[in-house]
Amino acid sequence: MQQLHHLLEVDNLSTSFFTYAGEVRAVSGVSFYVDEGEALGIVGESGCGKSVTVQSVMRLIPSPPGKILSGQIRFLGQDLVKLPEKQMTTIRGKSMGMIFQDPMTSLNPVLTIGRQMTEVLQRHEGLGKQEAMDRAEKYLEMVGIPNCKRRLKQYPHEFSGGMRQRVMIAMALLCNPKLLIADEPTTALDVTIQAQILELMKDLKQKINTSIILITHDLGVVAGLCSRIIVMYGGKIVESGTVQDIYKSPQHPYTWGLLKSVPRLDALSRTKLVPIHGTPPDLLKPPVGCGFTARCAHAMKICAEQPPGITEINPGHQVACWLLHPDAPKSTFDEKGRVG
Amino acid sequence: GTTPSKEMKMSYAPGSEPKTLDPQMSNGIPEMIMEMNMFEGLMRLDKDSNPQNAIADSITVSPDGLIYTIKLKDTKWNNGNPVTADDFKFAWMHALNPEAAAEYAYQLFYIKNGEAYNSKKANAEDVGIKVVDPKTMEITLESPTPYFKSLLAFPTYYPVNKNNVEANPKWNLQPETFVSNGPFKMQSWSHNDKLVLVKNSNYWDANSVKLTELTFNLVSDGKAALTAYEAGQLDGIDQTAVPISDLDRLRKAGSLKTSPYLGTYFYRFNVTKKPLDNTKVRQALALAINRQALIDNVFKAGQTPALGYVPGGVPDAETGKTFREVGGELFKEDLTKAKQLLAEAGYPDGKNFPELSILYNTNGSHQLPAQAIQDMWAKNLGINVKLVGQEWKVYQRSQQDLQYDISRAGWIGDYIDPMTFMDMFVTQGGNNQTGWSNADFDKDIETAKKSGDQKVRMQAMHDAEKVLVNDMPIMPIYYYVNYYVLKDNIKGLIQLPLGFTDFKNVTVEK
Amino acid sequence: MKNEVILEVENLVKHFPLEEGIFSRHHKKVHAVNGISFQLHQGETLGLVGESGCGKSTAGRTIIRLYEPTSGIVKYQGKNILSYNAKEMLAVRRDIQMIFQDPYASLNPRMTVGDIIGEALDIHHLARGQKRTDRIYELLETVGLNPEHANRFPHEFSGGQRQRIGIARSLSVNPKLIICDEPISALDVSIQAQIVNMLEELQEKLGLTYLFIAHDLSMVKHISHRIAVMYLGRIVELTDSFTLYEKPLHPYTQALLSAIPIPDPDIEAARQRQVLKGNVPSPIDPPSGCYFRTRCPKAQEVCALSTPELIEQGNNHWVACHCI
Amino acid sequence: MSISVESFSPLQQGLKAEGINRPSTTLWQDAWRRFRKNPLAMGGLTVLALIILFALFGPFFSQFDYKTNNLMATNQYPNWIHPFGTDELGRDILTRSMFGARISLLIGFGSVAINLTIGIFYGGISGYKGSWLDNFMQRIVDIIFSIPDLLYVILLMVTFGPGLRNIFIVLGLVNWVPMARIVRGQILTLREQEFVLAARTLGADTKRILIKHLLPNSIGQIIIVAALQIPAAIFMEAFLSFIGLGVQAPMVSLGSMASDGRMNIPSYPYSLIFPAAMIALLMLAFNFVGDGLRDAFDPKMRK
Amino acid sequence: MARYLFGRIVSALLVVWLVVTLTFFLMHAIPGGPFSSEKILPPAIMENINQRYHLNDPLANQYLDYLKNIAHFNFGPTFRYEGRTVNDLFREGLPKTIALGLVATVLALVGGTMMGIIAALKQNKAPDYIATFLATIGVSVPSFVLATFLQYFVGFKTHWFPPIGWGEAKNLVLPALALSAYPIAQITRLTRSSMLDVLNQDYIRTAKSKGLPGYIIVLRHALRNALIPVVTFMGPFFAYILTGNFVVEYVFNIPGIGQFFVTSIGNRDYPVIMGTTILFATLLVTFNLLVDIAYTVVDPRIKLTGRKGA
Ligand SMILES: Nc1ncnc2c1ncn2[C@@H]1O[C@H](COP(=O)(O)OP(=O)(O)OP(=O)(O)O)[C@@H](O)[C@H]1O
Ligand SMILES: Nc1ncnc2c1ncn2[C@@H]1O[C@H](COP(=O)(O)OP(=O)(O)OP(=O)(O)O)[C@@H](O)[C@H]1O
Ligand SMILES: [Mg+2]
Ligand SMILES: [Mg+2]
Repeated sequence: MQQLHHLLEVDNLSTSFFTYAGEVRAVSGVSFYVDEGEALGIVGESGCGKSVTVQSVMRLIPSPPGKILSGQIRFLGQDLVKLPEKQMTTIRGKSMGMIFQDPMTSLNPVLTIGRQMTEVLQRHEGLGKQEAMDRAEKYLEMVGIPNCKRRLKQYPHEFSGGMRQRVMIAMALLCNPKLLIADEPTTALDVTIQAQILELMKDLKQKINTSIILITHDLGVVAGLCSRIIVMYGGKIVESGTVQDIYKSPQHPYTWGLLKSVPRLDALSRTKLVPIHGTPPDLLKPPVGCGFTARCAHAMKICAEQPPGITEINPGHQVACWLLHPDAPKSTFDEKGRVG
Repeated sequence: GTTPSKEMKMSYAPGSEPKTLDPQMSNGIPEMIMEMNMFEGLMRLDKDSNPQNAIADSITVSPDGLIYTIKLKDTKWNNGNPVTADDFKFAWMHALNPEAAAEYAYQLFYIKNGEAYNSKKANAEDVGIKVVDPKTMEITLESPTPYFKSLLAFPTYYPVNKNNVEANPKWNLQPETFVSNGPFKMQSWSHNDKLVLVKNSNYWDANSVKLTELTFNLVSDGKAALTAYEAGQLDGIDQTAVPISDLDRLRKAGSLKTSPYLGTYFYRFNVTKKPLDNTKVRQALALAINRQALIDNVFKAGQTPALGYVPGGVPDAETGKTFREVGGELFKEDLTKAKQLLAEAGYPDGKNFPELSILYNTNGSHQLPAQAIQDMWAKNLGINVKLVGQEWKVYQRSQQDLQYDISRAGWIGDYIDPMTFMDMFVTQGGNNQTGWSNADFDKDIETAKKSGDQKVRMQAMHDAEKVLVNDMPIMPIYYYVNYYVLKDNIKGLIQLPLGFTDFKNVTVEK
Repeated sequence: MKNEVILEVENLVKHFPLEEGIFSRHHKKVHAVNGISFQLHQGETLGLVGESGCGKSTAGRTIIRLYEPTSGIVKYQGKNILSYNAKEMLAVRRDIQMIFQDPYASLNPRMTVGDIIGEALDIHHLARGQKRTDRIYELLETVGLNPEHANRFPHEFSGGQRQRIGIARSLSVNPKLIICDEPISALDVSIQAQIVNMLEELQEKLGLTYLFIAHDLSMVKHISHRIAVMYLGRIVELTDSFTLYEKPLHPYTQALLSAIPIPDPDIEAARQRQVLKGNVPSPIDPPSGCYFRTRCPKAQEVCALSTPELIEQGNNHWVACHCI
Repeated sequence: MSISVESFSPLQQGLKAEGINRPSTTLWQDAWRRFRKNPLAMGGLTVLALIILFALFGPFFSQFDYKTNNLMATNQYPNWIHPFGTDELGRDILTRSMFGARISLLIGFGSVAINLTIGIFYGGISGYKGSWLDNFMQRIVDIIFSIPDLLYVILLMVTFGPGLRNIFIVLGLVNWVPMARIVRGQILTLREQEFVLAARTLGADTKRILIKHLLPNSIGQIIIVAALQIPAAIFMEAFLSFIGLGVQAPMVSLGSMASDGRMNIPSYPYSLIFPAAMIALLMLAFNFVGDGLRDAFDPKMRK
Repeated sequence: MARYLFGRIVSALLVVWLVVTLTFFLMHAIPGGPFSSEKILPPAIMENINQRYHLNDPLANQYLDYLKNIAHFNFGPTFRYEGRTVNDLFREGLPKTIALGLVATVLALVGGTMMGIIAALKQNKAPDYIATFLATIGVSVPSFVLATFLQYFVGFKTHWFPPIGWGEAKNLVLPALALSAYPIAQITRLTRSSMLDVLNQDYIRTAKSKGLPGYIIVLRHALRNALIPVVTFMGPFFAYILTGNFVVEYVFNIPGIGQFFVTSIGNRDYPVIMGTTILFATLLVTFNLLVDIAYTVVDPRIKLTGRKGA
């Protein structure tokens, strides 16, 4: 079963935004863990709460309007939810690094790359200016940026998108963090550049053995890098398990949808795609039962009435779906998935 | 010399930055106030405006009144040079020199060939100024001018130090080269800010001068000047700068002072325009306003209602009486008569009266009185007029071109004689600006100008004034008073009816 | 099953002048499209893929004369429409339509959905009054929307719904050819299939021809009969979709294919990825010769010297590469 | 807890026509909704409405008018009959403030109407036509922009002479430049928007595109700029009054009242304070409304 | 860069030339000449004056002469102040105007940005409300009213500062306050909103994720970006400081050149009108150029090559 001490353990996390229109329940009751040296993938469509989840972990939720309502985030033996901001700053950047989705806006346009990199080292490792520069140079080289000495003196706008994302990665890794969180690091990039970044991350993972949380909405991206996957929908986790579990025997209709609604490059014939109809639930007024009910081809009465409990199919493979209730009619990925 | 223990200083706001302090080139009241205290002419006006010998030691006038022989006292410029007849001639010829283009050159046109030289019709040698010896000069006039002695006190007639001016063409711009012969000399001049004068120990009458330092604060905004006065930054403000709205309060506080002033405030009618070409209309308008109410509520400085044209303060032929006292009131305010006149002119109760407009200049407080008069005409005669405010220069142009119906005006005397008011209304006179022309009036003025006999002159001018006021090309409103604020501990300040302020005899009490 | 050619593009070039100050004389240009040629057959779908900025949209827009081309010919039903005047063009506009990429920017936020769909009916005087309303309802139903929504404003709809409104708008004139400019790339994965399926159904039902522009090769492969791969304003490979996947000839196509992740851990683990170095060069001053040579693993000297022509390499498989 | 088997029967749900989550609102309603949530903006709007009512209808309830003198009641301190006091001609300052506000508002709205017209035309043509024409027109705008406007307002006012009509003209002539810039910028970005391209593929002509697509979408920005230009014009008229080039007496504007009142501050402070307070209130109101509009129309806020 | 500067200078000269031309003809279109006065001068004297100042020459000649003179930085004699030249007036007045402008600028920049930053950091808390309130007051009261209030209530009533005058440091306080109130307000508002904007940017989140303490994030990461819009405001700001001088110098009787502009129009002192207009236009054009250069310092993304952004 579970290890006793995970690197990161999130327990029943709920985060909401209190906006003019009302409370947006971006994340409700999410629990997961990350072990040392492991890569965890979080997938789900836009707005399902992936970013909010990891930003809660980093305590980067803009507040107001955001607020962590409940839950525990245990990291290196501390509960981050209760940690004062001051101590939190000693964890961020040092033990946890983060990469964001849009490399174009994530670097400060008016500071040189060198300055932005060295300030992390000066803050957390107390390095001198020159030492910090040397270290920054070393890391830039590691992420495959040529001419790093000169590059350190340049501003972000002098870099292409892919390069900036490399800089972001280098910057997040500078203090050898235990955990690297990558929030859709390749979404804004072209496929060829995405391939470069993914290769780099794979490479780094082997080299420096950090744990990684990789967020994406493209199931393909995580398949090669991660060992476990979490599927989120409407602010909740609907299914989690190893890559094999998720890709080979998915149990939740939403996961089926994700897999069936995109064509595979290696598909041998033109099979019709299976779309997921409708739109994701409005997190301002989350539905009572299962969030997916309205879009689910297998929806049952109970789905609209009560949220499903978690069923553990086999160790580590958990699903929140009424279909797995013993009384429910049996539907499986292959046969049902194909029907509209 | 004064001992430091008896230092007397004061500051005064005469108005804005002077255009120049070259006496021959200046033409505005503020600069003349400054010059009057730094220079001394042949004559100086005493507190009753009578000319007294100053640099002149004696003056003899030929029986025909045309030749003035003047002996000079032994006096010095503040640089130690003696003041000579040459200095006077040099200064006056400069004023008349067409190339210098002095605006007040006409003040010297009484001198023979002065006008001709200025308009390049005669040579410099022809001008009737002769230096007999360094201390004697002989002046020939064009025609007898009984008030010539008082003219000699006017700034245009001040001398300048010839040697100094020739050595420093820009002599009047900085204290180092500013050589003067009056009670005070220039100490420093910070433009638009302040002009500091100190006592001139080389002044011939230095013993009567008690003030050791006189600062002129050059403030263009009257509001600011008054605030500074009330905050104790200033000891006095000249009338051009005292805001009307504060008069009541200042009077109550006792700091407002008044003195006679040689000026009349009036409205011009454009007699070339219907219906103002009708004398009855003009009379009706003039009779239908309440001058006293205007003075009490709008002008506020205790001016006198003008029921004639020439203001008080100008002596008549009979000694001891003023021209105004002899002339008396020439019309009466009379509402019934005004209505009747208007009806006779074809506008009973103001019916069908075309909408005229009152033109005024926007700088200065002319808008309020215009509004009050507008309101009086509306209430009393049932006629509507509009107001047109124009920026100063535009307003002047409109007046000259007769591009107006009714226009606000004022006239300040240049010298102390009725003529300074009267001759402007001769046919085609440059300052007439009403389109009005009257042969009788012209003849009377002609008579007065030709004669050297005060009796004849005054009579002719009284006749002329009657013609003018009866015909009403202008509507007199009030005679000016000079009002200013001054701290009570300042004594001996002389406010002359021509608008000049003399600090020569000022003392400051502790 | 060779249908007749409906659209023929020959050597189409579009350069954008770079705006500079009034004092600089040398006007630089963006070489957005640099001489592309292809044919479209009645009823087929031609996919146009390539990385961002390679000129796909420009090509599409130039074809329907949203941009005036720098040079080249676009023949629609055999006639060069680039020489048409405004009036003649108006007729062509009924036959060639376009679907846009951004479902948020492509609908006028100040118009109701009904007016957006009905605009073409007004312009071409196709229907009025009740008929117009009926037609709008019909179109809404065709794209799976509720006719009652005709009076709503675009921002009330979700991305997928908006995209369908855009489709309804282009269908309103009964076009024969639709240029789809990345109609799905701004949508969520789960929504993309809705649109793709709908486009396929419409093609079947109405016999439409598509020029389908996208950067997602797997989706293009799914929907297209033939695929043209673009790189920096040029077509580098053009063939039918299965051949392209099975037997890519151009090194760029090969790299592109290998870069696409496949949602299967076993395949991913076994895959030997061929990662391209560096970035796409700037279209302002592209490299000489073959544009791809700066990133090409097989580049030779000749690649810098001359531009490779698009040459047929066996059955309808066109490639522009010196190294084959 | 046991669950009945019943519960596991399939849920009948229609999948054909899709629902909409969002409430039906036009963009205006949407902006208005956001505007209403902004207390400062609403406060500004209320004050503005009150001032407009005060200016338009106030005089009907006043027994005084703004120009009739009453020399029996000059310079009265505020009292029950004259809540704001009277001026040096005995006129009721409250009534004059109403008229003054009327004229000031007229100047604000009038001059903005003029610069709006010029600005939309100029900016519209420049932005839509583009290329050399745009370049040329922008050069002109740049040049006018780099001349301090106050300098030109003064020179032009002296040339044209004071008066309400000339104030309109001059302020309109000077202030159209920022408006034209905004309009051009809007048109320039909108012109490349996909919905405009879509209209062009459908065959819409220039006129239709301008009227149906470009202008309606620029309206928000135009309104925001106009809302901020109105108080600027009122301000500028006050400045002109200060240097004697404002409206012609007996007509009053708040600016001319304040400028006259300035002279009275030690003796009759109320004659400055009331009109100045009215101006300030008007400015505040317009500024809050303008800021509120900016937030309400701001595309960043919408999702 | 050099090429860009050259281009900018050429177009700046073009602007100045246009200003000269426009002002010249506009000014001559204004009715009334420099030497008309209430008392009409005899025609001969008028003639002398016109000759002395070349006022009777054809307008085109006057224009060309003028252009020639200003090419040598000679703005001619003033018509009003006998014997003095426009250059003299500038020499005396400009240092004072600049001193006042400088104090006001510093006040506005420092005060405005500080208030803006504090307001943004304490959004929707008391300091924010206070700063916003002050800022709104600043844009709501006409400068002549504010100057009068300051002069009367602060200068006169409290005797803290002299109501008028020049020369001592304390003389500068009230005028500088009156002059800078509006820009302080504008800069406060600008800084506040751009600071709020910047604080929501991704790179601020990045900085936080690096574990930097709050003050470094604000000072190093947010401030400089937040100041970019403030730099944009500098052009209009300088224009305001220049023209705002008219009022403030008048009310506080400061012997700078701001006063001259208004009075010279009244006096039809053509050379002074021209001189001040050209001076102001030149200063403004120069400031705008400097502002554009300042951009590149604040924002490395902007290169001085093309035109600045749309
Ligand atoms: N600052 C905020 N204020 C209000 N609501 C917010 C805020 N940030 C996020 N949300 C809401 O929280 C929900 C989850 O957002 P989140 O950013 O975690 O989605 P995501 O899964 O990361 O999506 P994407 O793939 O688009 O990045 C969304 O419904 C979003 O609207
Ligand atoms: N109107 C324009 N003016 C100037 N340059 C343009 C214009 N439109 C496009 N470009 C440039 O032309 C090149 C090709 O752009 P285009 O939009 O056609 O690419 P794309 O392949 O559609 O990219 P994407 O996948 O991002 O949509 C780009 O470098 C772009 O910057
Ligand atoms: Mg996200
Ligand atoms: Mg595109």
